[in-house]
Amino acid sequence: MKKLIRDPQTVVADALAGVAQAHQGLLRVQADPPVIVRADAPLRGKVGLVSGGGSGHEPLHGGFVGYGMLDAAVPGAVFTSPTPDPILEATKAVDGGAGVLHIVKNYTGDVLNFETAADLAAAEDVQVETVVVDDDVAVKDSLYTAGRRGVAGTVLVEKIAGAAAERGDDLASVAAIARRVNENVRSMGVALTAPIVPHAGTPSFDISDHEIEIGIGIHGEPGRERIEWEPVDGIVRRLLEPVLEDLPFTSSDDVLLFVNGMGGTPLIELYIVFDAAAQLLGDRNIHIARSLVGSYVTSLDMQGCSITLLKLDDEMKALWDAPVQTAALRWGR
Amino acid sequence: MKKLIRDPQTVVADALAGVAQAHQGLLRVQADPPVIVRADAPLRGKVGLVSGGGSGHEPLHGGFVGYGMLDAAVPGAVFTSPTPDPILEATKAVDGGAGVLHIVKNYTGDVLNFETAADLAAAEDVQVETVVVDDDVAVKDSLYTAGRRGVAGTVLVEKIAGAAAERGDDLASVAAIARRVNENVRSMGVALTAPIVPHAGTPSFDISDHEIEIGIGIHGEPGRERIEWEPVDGIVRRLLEPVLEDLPFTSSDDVLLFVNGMGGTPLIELYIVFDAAAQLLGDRNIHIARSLVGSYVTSLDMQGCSITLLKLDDEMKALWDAPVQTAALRWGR
Amino acid sequence: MAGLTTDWALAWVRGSAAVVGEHRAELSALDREIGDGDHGENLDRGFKAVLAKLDAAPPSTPGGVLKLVATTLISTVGGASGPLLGTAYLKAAGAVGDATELDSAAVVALLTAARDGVVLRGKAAPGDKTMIDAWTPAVDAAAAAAEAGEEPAAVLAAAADAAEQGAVATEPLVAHKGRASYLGERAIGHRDPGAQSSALQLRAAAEAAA
Amino acid sequence: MAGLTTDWALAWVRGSAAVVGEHRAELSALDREIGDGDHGENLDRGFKAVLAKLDAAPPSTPGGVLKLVATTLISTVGGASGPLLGTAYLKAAGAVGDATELDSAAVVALLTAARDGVVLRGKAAPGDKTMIDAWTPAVDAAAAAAEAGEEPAAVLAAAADAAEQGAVATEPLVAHKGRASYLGERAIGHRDPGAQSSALQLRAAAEAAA
Ligand SMILES: Nc1ncnc2c1ncn2[C@@H]1O[C@H](COP(=O)(O)OP(=O)(O)O)[C@@H](O)[C@H]1O
Ligand SMILES: Nc1ncnc2c1ncn2[C@@H]1O[C@H](COP(=O)(O)OP(=O)(O)O)[C@@H](O)[C@H]1O
Ligand SMILES: [Mg+2]
Ligand SMILES: [Mg+2]
Ligand SMILES: [Mg+2]
Ligand SMILES: [Mg+2]
Repeated sequence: MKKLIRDPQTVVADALAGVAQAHQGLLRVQADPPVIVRADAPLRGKVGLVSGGGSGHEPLHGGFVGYGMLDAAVPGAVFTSPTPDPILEATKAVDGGAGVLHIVKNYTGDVLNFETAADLAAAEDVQVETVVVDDDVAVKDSLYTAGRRGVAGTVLVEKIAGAAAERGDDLASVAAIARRVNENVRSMGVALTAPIVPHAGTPSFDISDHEIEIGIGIHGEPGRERIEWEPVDGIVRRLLEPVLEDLPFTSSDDVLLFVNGMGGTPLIELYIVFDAAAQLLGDRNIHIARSLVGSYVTSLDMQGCSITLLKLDDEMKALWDAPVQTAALRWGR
Repeated sequence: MKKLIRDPQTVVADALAGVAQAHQGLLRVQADPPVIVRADAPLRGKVGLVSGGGSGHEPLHGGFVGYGMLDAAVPGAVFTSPTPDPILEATKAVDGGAGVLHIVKNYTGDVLNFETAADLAAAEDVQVETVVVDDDVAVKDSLYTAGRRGVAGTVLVEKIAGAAAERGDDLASVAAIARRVNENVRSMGVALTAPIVPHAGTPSFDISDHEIEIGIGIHGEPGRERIEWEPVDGIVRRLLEPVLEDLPFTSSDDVLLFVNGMGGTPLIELYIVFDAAAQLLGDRNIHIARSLVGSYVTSLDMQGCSITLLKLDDEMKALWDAPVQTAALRWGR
Repeated sequence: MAGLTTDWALAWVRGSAAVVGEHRAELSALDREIGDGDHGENLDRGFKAVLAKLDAAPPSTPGGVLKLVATTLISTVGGASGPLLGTAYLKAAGAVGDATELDSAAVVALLTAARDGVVLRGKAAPGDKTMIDAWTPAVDAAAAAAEAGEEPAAVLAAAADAAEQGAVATEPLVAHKGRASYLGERAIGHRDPGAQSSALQLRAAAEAAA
Repeated sequence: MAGLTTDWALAWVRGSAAVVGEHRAELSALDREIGDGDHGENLDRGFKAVLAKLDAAPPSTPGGVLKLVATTLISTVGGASGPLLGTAYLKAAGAVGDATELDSAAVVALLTAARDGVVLRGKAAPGDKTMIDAWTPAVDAAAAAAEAGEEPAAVLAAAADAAEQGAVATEPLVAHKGRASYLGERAIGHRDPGAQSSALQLRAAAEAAA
């Protein structure tokens, strides 16, 4: 295994040290337990937003801490949800008296650890609401699964809820808009290669030079189906159609189209995916009102992408456009 | 070869179509010949900035077109400098009467094609100045080479010169500050893997699972030296020491540290590189006054990174901090 | 008949730590097939932390040992298995209370509480291809052995045997909980890593008593 | 003795286009060793565009053909070879002017102007491991053949032979211009792609005259 790392055991700590150095003034980074907090937190009277999860998805979540988005991020070990202690610590660090919203991607581990932290926070009189993001249509949401996974849609939830908190909404309202975003966002991903987890040193799954894996998650989990590689339009159709049908998105909807890279795929390919997706949406008279292209929710060095659609209403558009100042997403400030 | 593409022959055109869709309002994208122009160009009385080069380095240069940075970008075929025609077209499209600065990475092809375009522009009474960026210390600048290559430092030249143009500097002044940045910036890169050029379909060089290539360029050219993989601190020392010695950077200098990903390397590793570099700079009492971390000057899907140092003066700091609004770099607006 | 003491509890935990360390790569490899490849790493990190705490301040009752394991796993493992196994040990600690010696009935109560703790948090049923599929047969076998008048060591041995069979029996299953549930039919043919690691811990419990 | 006509020039260019197309992958592979792997792709794109233009409006003089090749290569090839070869053809066109038949002296003038054009733009000297190392021996051999009273076809054959030898002779060299110069000693043992493609074009010129 060749990686730009010091030691598989210190990957998260070393990257956090880099984050701290690179974003002084914007962030406070605490090493043990690892927590990334907005430099000016807690903000009196503002609802605090905390998210977190396993590392290996950078810039998620630390790259979204700052004005107009998250107040704190809690990075776990690579692909492993954080434990309750740092979540509790982050929650207390950002509580400005207006309560704290936990934004949790729907994985058993994340849900359970945030749940425990929320219980502990309540015991210390911090009001916590939790929104679980589950946008991945590759997984059927049924009694017989752990439910849909939270993937790239999480960024949209964090941005829009963060803007609501920044404009002064109360905890119930911020939670409500976060849930509304989650209810209107759907994603699906494809992998061309498997990620190499540092402590494992070998790819998380074997895949040949001419196969791709459809419906993958962001942890090197195998997907729903393996097929022969095909040109981008076919791949995009396989991702976008289940997304479109699930909500469903229909003619004359205004959407945010988010093409997300998985870490090892360069931007030039993401723009090609964007073009292919835009063509399919155009065919259905769905209007791309906002867009995002880049590697924001990654799976280490995996090659591939996900496509996320969010059905926008006017309030979501305004909150999306509102100023944001984080390491990874920044405009208007 | 597995890539998210339609056809190796249409990679650049398809990606441009995606850029056009994703950044409506910010950019005008012309397909034939391919040129990306700032939506509000030409700006009366403002010096126009044009850069360009082979494709495959996204977001360079198209991602840096917008307020406070480039007025136009000219993408060539993958890894091949553009021909004079589109450069001329871009030059005329952004000339607001105050002349146009060509920012050219130092490769024989880029220099010759921009030279021809500048001659043609002069024949049409557009005043053109050219700044050639050559920040890569892996290549000796001597009579016996094509000179140092232009690599990641180009982004810093474009940002700072772009801010100078935006505040109203005249052509000579914008060219002068661009040259001053170039004189104070140095870079060096490492590859863990080779890029796969779409039309070739195979890696540009063979490299084993435990070797890395030091001193590479951004076109899949082999580097100066191949060594066994080693932990990040050793790799960073091999990149940073030649950079430090070349200018030289010395104790109590204020610098901008830019850790750039090559396209296939995830952000988590870039932050680890940043940490390692910051430690080395700290040891030498060199102060990181500004920083940039991300994949901005890529080499398709190559894994690896480059480290760029710019010695800052107060004017460069102010111009770096000035508002910028492009697809890939955005703050203050 | 002598009941199981704090020494047994300490030996169990040290045994679990040793066996998880030995099988770390194997557990992660199982998790790579149908999950995200970190299960061995997660548990190993947790049990190493447990050992460090045990050495620092060894508790004086079996319940104290179990509580220390619980809190340490919860605060160091993360993922799904951290809170689930942590809750198992926490409820087990609650079940044995301040007792200094555990008879067969107490061992059954311990195991039952542990299993119920996992169900409480994870809501999995038998056959969902989770660690429950090791714990539930273990509890049943332990109860039957205790009923039959077996000593604690034999009760635990029966539990360990049943847990191992339970882990093997997860192989043909489709998963309904945890990450493996994302895979649908593709999970068939792979053993659940959490069931496997639970069987290892129960075997360690039996060997500590033997 | 009959001089070379427009038909020869057209046949040359079509021959170059064919041979560049055939050797596209090979030229890019040479470029992959010591450059960036696009040389075959670049020239093929250029000569394909030349063919399209030739078909649309075939010029009526050898100079007209050469000028069309020049402007088309400049506007479609890009990279280093586009402006360099483009200038070569442009200067060659200038050297033959409006002539409708080229004798041996004119052929030598054509080749000399082409070579000088490359030097003017690229500033390479012989031995720098560039296309100059094919063009310069070609010019010298052509001049010697013309001096010896050979016909244009023989002059071109001599040029092509010398260019091929020149291309082979780049193999042991360290490069001082172009991308290969970044490699230092690592360029040794590899043939320069531009020298190779130049030799292919000169062979096409000779065959068109044969
Ligand atoms: N809802 C659940 N109930 C019981 N056990 C579960 C549940 N979800 C997951 N598990 C167990 O957790 C194991 C995975 O643990 P681990 O890999 O450490 O966590 P993660 O899945 O978060 O990576 C699975 O093999 C399974 O036995
Ligand atoms: N300064 C120069 N003078 C003459 N020929 C040169 C010079 N620089 C490069 N070349 C030629 O150009 C060839 C490379 O062309 P090509 O691969 O198409 O362009 P690029 O190097 O821009 O990718 C080299 O093999 C060499 O023969
Ligand atoms: Mg995990
Ligand atoms: Mg090239
Ligand atoms: Mg796991
Ligand atoms: Mg080349």
